[in-house]
Amino acid sequence: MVDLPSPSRAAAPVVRDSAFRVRMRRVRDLTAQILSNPATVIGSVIILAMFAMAIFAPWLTAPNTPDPYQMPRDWAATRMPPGTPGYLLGTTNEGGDVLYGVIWGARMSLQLSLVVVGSVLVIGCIIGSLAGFIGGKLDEILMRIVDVFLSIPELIFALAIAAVLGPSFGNIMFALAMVMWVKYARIMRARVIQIKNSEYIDAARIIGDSKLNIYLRDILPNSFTPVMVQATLDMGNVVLIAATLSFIGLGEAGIAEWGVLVSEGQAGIASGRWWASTFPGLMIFLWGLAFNLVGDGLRDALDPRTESSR
Amino acid sequence: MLDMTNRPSGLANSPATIASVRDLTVHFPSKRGMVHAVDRVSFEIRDGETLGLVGETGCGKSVTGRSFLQLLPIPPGILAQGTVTFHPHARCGACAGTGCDACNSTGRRPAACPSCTGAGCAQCNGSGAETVELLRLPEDRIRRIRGDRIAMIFQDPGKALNPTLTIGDQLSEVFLQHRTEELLDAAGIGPEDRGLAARLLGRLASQRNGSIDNLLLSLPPLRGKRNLLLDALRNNVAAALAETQIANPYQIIDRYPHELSGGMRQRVMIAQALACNPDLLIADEPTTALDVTVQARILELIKDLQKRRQTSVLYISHDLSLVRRICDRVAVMYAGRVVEIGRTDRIFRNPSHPYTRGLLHAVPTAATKRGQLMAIKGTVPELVDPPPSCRFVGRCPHEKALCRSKNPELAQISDEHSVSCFIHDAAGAADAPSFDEKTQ
Amino acid sequence: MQLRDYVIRRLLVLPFLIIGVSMIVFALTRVGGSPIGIYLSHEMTPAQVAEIEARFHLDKSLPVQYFYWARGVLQGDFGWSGVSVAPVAEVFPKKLAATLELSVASGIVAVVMGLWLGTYAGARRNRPADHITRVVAVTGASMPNFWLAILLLIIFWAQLGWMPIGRSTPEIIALVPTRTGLYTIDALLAGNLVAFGDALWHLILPAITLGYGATAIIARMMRSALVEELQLDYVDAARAKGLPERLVLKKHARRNALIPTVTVIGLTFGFLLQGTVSVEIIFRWPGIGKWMADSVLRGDQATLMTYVLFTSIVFLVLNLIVDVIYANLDRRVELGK
Amino acid sequence: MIRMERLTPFAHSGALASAVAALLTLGVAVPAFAQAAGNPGLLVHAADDEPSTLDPAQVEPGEAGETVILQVYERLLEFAPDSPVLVPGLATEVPSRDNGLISEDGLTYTFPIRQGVKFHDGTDLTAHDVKFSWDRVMTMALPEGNAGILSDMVVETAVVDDYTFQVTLKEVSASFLFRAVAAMVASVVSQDAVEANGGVAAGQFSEFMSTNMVGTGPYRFSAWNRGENLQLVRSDSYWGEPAKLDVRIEVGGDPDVRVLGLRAGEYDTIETDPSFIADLEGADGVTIYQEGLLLEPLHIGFNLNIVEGSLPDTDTISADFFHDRRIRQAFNYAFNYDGFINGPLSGFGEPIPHYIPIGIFGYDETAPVYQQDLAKAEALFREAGVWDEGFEVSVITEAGNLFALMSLVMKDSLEKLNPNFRINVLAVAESVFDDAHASDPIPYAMWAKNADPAADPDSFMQDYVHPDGAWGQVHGFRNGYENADQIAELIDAGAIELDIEKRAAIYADLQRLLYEDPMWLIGAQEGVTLAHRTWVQDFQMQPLWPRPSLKFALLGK
Repeated sequence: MVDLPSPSRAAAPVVRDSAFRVRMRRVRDLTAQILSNPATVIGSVIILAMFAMAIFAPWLTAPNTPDPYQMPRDWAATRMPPGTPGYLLGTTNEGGDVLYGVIWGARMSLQLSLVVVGSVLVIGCIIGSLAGFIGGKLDEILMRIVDVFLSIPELIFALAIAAVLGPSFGNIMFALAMVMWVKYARIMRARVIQIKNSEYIDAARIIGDSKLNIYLRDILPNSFTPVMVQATLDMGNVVLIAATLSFIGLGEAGIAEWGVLVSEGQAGIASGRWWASTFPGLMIFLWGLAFNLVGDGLRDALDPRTESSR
Repeated sequence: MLDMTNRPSGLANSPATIASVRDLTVHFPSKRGMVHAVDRVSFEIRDGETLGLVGETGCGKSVTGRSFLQLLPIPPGILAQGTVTFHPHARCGACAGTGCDACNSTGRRPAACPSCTGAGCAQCNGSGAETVELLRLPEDRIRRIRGDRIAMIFQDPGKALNPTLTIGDQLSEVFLQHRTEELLDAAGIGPEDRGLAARLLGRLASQRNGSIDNLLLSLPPLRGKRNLLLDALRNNVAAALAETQIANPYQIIDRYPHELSGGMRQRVMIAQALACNPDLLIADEPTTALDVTVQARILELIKDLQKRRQTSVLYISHDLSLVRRICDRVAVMYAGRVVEIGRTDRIFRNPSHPYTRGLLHAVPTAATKRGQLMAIKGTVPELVDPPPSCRFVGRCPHEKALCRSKNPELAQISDEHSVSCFIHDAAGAADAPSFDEKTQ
Repeated sequence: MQLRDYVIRRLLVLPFLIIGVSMIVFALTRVGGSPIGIYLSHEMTPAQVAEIEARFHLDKSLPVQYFYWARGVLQGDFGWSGVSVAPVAEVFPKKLAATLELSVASGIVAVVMGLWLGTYAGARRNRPADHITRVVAVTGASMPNFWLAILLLIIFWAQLGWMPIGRSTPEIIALVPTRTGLYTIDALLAGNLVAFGDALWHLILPAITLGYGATAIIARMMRSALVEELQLDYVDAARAKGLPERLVLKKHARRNALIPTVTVIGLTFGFLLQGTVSVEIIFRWPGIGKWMADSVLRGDQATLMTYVLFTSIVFLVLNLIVDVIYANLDRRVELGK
Repeated sequence: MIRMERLTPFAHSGALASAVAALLTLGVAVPAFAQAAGNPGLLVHAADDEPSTLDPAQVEPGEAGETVILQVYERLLEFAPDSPVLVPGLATEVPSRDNGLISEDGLTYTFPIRQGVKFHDGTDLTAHDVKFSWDRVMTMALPEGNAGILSDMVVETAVVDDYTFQVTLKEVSASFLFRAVAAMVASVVSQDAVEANGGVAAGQFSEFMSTNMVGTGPYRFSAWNRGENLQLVRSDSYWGEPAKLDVRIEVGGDPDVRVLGLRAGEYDTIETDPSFIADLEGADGVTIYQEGLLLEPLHIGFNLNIVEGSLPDTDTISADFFHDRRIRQAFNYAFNYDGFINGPLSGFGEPIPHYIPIGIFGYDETAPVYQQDLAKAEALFREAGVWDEGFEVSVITEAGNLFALMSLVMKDSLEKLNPNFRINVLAVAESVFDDAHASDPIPYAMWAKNADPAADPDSFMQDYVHPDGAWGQVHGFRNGYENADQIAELIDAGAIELDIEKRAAIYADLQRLLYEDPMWLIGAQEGVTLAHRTWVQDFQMQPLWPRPSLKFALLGK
């Protein structure tokens, strides 16, 4: 322990009126702290690039008609190596343009991770915070359900669900959401209970705030930190798990999704056709890496115990 | 003025100081610049005295205290300049450690300088006592001083004790590090022995034993000796605990820290610190984390042990009343600097730095009337690349332009009392501040 | 709460959790349709289909089917594996031994490497070694293991020809009597060093692939736990006692940093078990992971159910073990909270 | 030879590997390893699938078990190594009218049984075993097996004497010898072995027979490590030309792993799609065998028997969509045949007429074959009135194989033709597909797969064309054929016409009729392709043998 001088300790006491300002300042500090970590910056840059690629996909490559999420297949130009005119990154076994897959795959991955993480965030937070806040029987029942869900390994569970539903991109999203919400419910519940028992909630209670008010104004806004870190990490993880499911054979045939492309392209690696799965594989790796880097940075920044920025 | 009455015979010019800090400066890099956490701090600790180091959180007193044991957080910290010298003691030659007049019944006296064997030479500044530069001592040598010659008591015994080791395990380590030969002796192994048993037990007695050693030592031929050694160790630990008036020390040995009360834990810390009868004890806010009633008892204990052993103590605290009760002298630190130092009675009777005055006014006493407790206005300044000025600028009720442009040096204002303030040392400046004149 | 009481309470809850899991999985697999597909061929008449349906009680209601299944399980009958064309209970132990050997081997790789890397990096915080370790850790966490498996396979098997695939050389392992089902152990028991070397040689690549991700997780946890521990007072207190840095690290900081890491290690075994699915597919390791993948693709529900049930039980028991070890290591933990 | 040095790295893996290995094996194993290298007597074959059973009575046509059954059991008649010509097997002669072994009425077949043939358990083969084997299949009548092919035709089996076996048919059949006698289901098993191990029970599969084999073939079944390999060893008591190599069939690897393994020399022969074969061209020490065509046309079925509301929600077509001949024709004109053959099939395939594959009796090379003609397709779709509004339809197929690719080609073909056409390719798990494929009526409008191989045109006609045949009923061909009765009559006539020229003429007519009125979209007839190490000698393949179309006994090294 170093007794470093810290002027902020003597800052004006936090009062309710300035909650917004305090929060804004916290966000600002956090951003500054995150940006001071080169790994996090690299991660953020990759994420921005991926998002840009996803958003501007229709302008980067002409969308396939009628379905832009299908690989555009030129059956007369299968297995072209990278650098072939018109096919910068080569073509797949089916004559699909690998570059197209890489770009539109980013769009699919963005869609996948936003939909899955977004929905589990909402479901998990609602269930977890209610269980934690209300407690009692509801908590007991919900947590037993969560326990059961958590005792099935994540990938295996998702695999089973996706397998039962049949290979499609939507089913993979659904399976992932089914599996992942419990984690959020549990994290959220723990956090809510922790906050519920903190002094300032006691204070709010003594002041006579209504339960709903306490829940909405004091507990919820202050409980998101751990789930947000988890969500950031999971933005990467879902793409990884989805790719694994696709690899095992649950992907939708012919779509421009990285996992499917790796799965379909891996066969060619042995024959020297490394490009069809290398590029999409690299994208999966980068995507996961970026969110891991940022998630780690975020965790370090938010968790006062590991002040790794110093 | 140095007190020469305790001067041990045999040394040419025995110092009355056991350690002294000179111009200690420690910086910490931050995003906005260099934080001057400790800024040219100088003071000395006299043999056998208790020096109080007071100041508020973040003033650099802990960093200063830690510098004695090379426990400064470097990196990220940077030791910009300064020295910490230390004169270790050795067993008294006259009485072989049993205690005599020559060593003031402590059984120990300053160790002779190795280069002049006490005659006095350039190495020891003519003092004849061994002089060690603590800040630049190599790892293996500082290690032999830590816990043996200089020990430290930490602020929170709950944090400073390893939660997963028993009290006995943790206390044993001190003996294993510094009393290896005595332990081996108890097991019947002399310093000349070189056999397998001696080697294995030697490793055990200095914490260099591996799992194979443990296995071999648990087998019959070596087991007996090992047990003798472990028994001696256990007795040493229990004796150290008993010193701190812990009841049933043999039971405490097998307990884990969390099973003990805060006061008990601090007693364990003290026992650990005093186990090897150190010459200097750094007590870093040893009672802050404790209940008030326990505080008093721990304080008494430290005082008592200090009296009995004549150990010098650097007592770091933010609590002026505590310091007043226990210390012979007091150094007041503010924002990385010593602003006032002197005999306790003088400082408290005649606080001569505006900051010390402010502090004393901020302490409630029985005489303080309701509403009269004064707070010092403003906040501690940021110590990032500070300009040359008095650090109390901005909070000082008496500040003048001089204070903002120049750095006041610590200067003696009376016997055993030094202050760094232009009120006392204006050096002929025209606009010298004065206690009589309030600026705001 | 007493450790023993806690364990007993947890053990009492265990069956209910297992039943819960089995019901979820059972319901789930049946939602996707009848498992009959695996038993059908293209030329069957409706009467023949009905006959098969009756043979497997598939004409009954869902709860009744679950009852038949659960009764069978209690009697040691896990159903008929359509993929293996044999009773599940008969194939399972053999496949399990293969997976166990692989996951234990990769677990050893991961624990040894992870702890070492984590300690090394944590003790050298913010120095180059630390940064490199963090890169290894974060790539390990982001690298799809099927991807790594393919890359290793191409380099070390197809291109360099240094490493084999599969689990053993059949001609060599045939000489070793099966005792445990773990080829390395069996070979050692038989004193057949050639077979041992062969089994080990086959084990290396898949174990490394599988262990890499787990190594990353463990190293990351170990590093941050160690960094955290090293900031605590007791570390300085240990130094103040005069302990050499080596002992401060080994006896104090690392020991305590291991406590949270042990939790992660326990859960990592579950992670390894999951990872076996794709690694086994690629390295042709005849374990339950590959079996599971085949079953999923071919709709073999009996195998799927058994697998999910088994892994869930492993997960639950591992969690329990981890908690108990944790409580044993860290005396401060209050169980049941 | 088996490349042991590949499996055991010490021989040529370089110093590093050796050093590591030496450490690992404590320095003891190295010399032993070096000695163990090389195993010239073994053929390692990497198979696509693992058998689900080894029992001829239980095995499904085309299933991986047939690969093993072909090697270990024998049948009365066999196909020649490289053509669909029948040669004597356990029977010493191929029955014909000319040699008098087929009765005048064409109903009774007599098979003289080879003498001196021993089963692998040492017992002698007699006509009793043959009768037992045939009767066993028909008694068990396992739904997953192919018993119907015998029981549909056979009235009676009889042992005339120890070495003469006789079969009586229900009605005259031109294809009995090809379809039934040479089929895997008619393999001859040991009566003693079966009876000693559970015997025969109707409707019950035999546990013993599904995992054990006691046959008469050149190979003896030795071991089956599930998920890993099957091992066959040469039979030393074989009556014919003995096999040259022992065989290990590696199962369960991914296609790319097999390709890698072949390149690395770890495998001698591998089963692959044509799409992988192209990758192996030019590979060192690898020879690609590419002759002839598989007798299993790749086709997409049109369902004319759709139950209202049973289709996937996304489908917009009406239940009678495929009743319209013009739509079926339009699909046939729209399909990108060249793309499919040059892409997924890597050029190993041919477009063929409806519905007789090249190489089968009755194939007429002058018969019209569909070519992609987008103008005609558009015209026909316009005529049928679906062009402007468009439609959406799902095609179900197994994931990850040629059928899925064929479906994708169809999807692309139609969607390129008119963006209002949407084809959803449902590439599903094998069991899900099988489930759907085996339902009647099928809850999908289209599905993609291949035909079961057969050596006689009648098999194809009965199964895939006849309005009252297997698929004719399921798919409701009568709802679509312009003249269903005419087609039915022609097929029935062809089935019993023993005059070769007349029979050929019947099938030639049918091919023209079916071109006008197609019930399938035939993507292509897939080429026979197989890759093997160049050191494998005497390589021969047979388009009719079940995959891998290899008789290991013929191969040397």
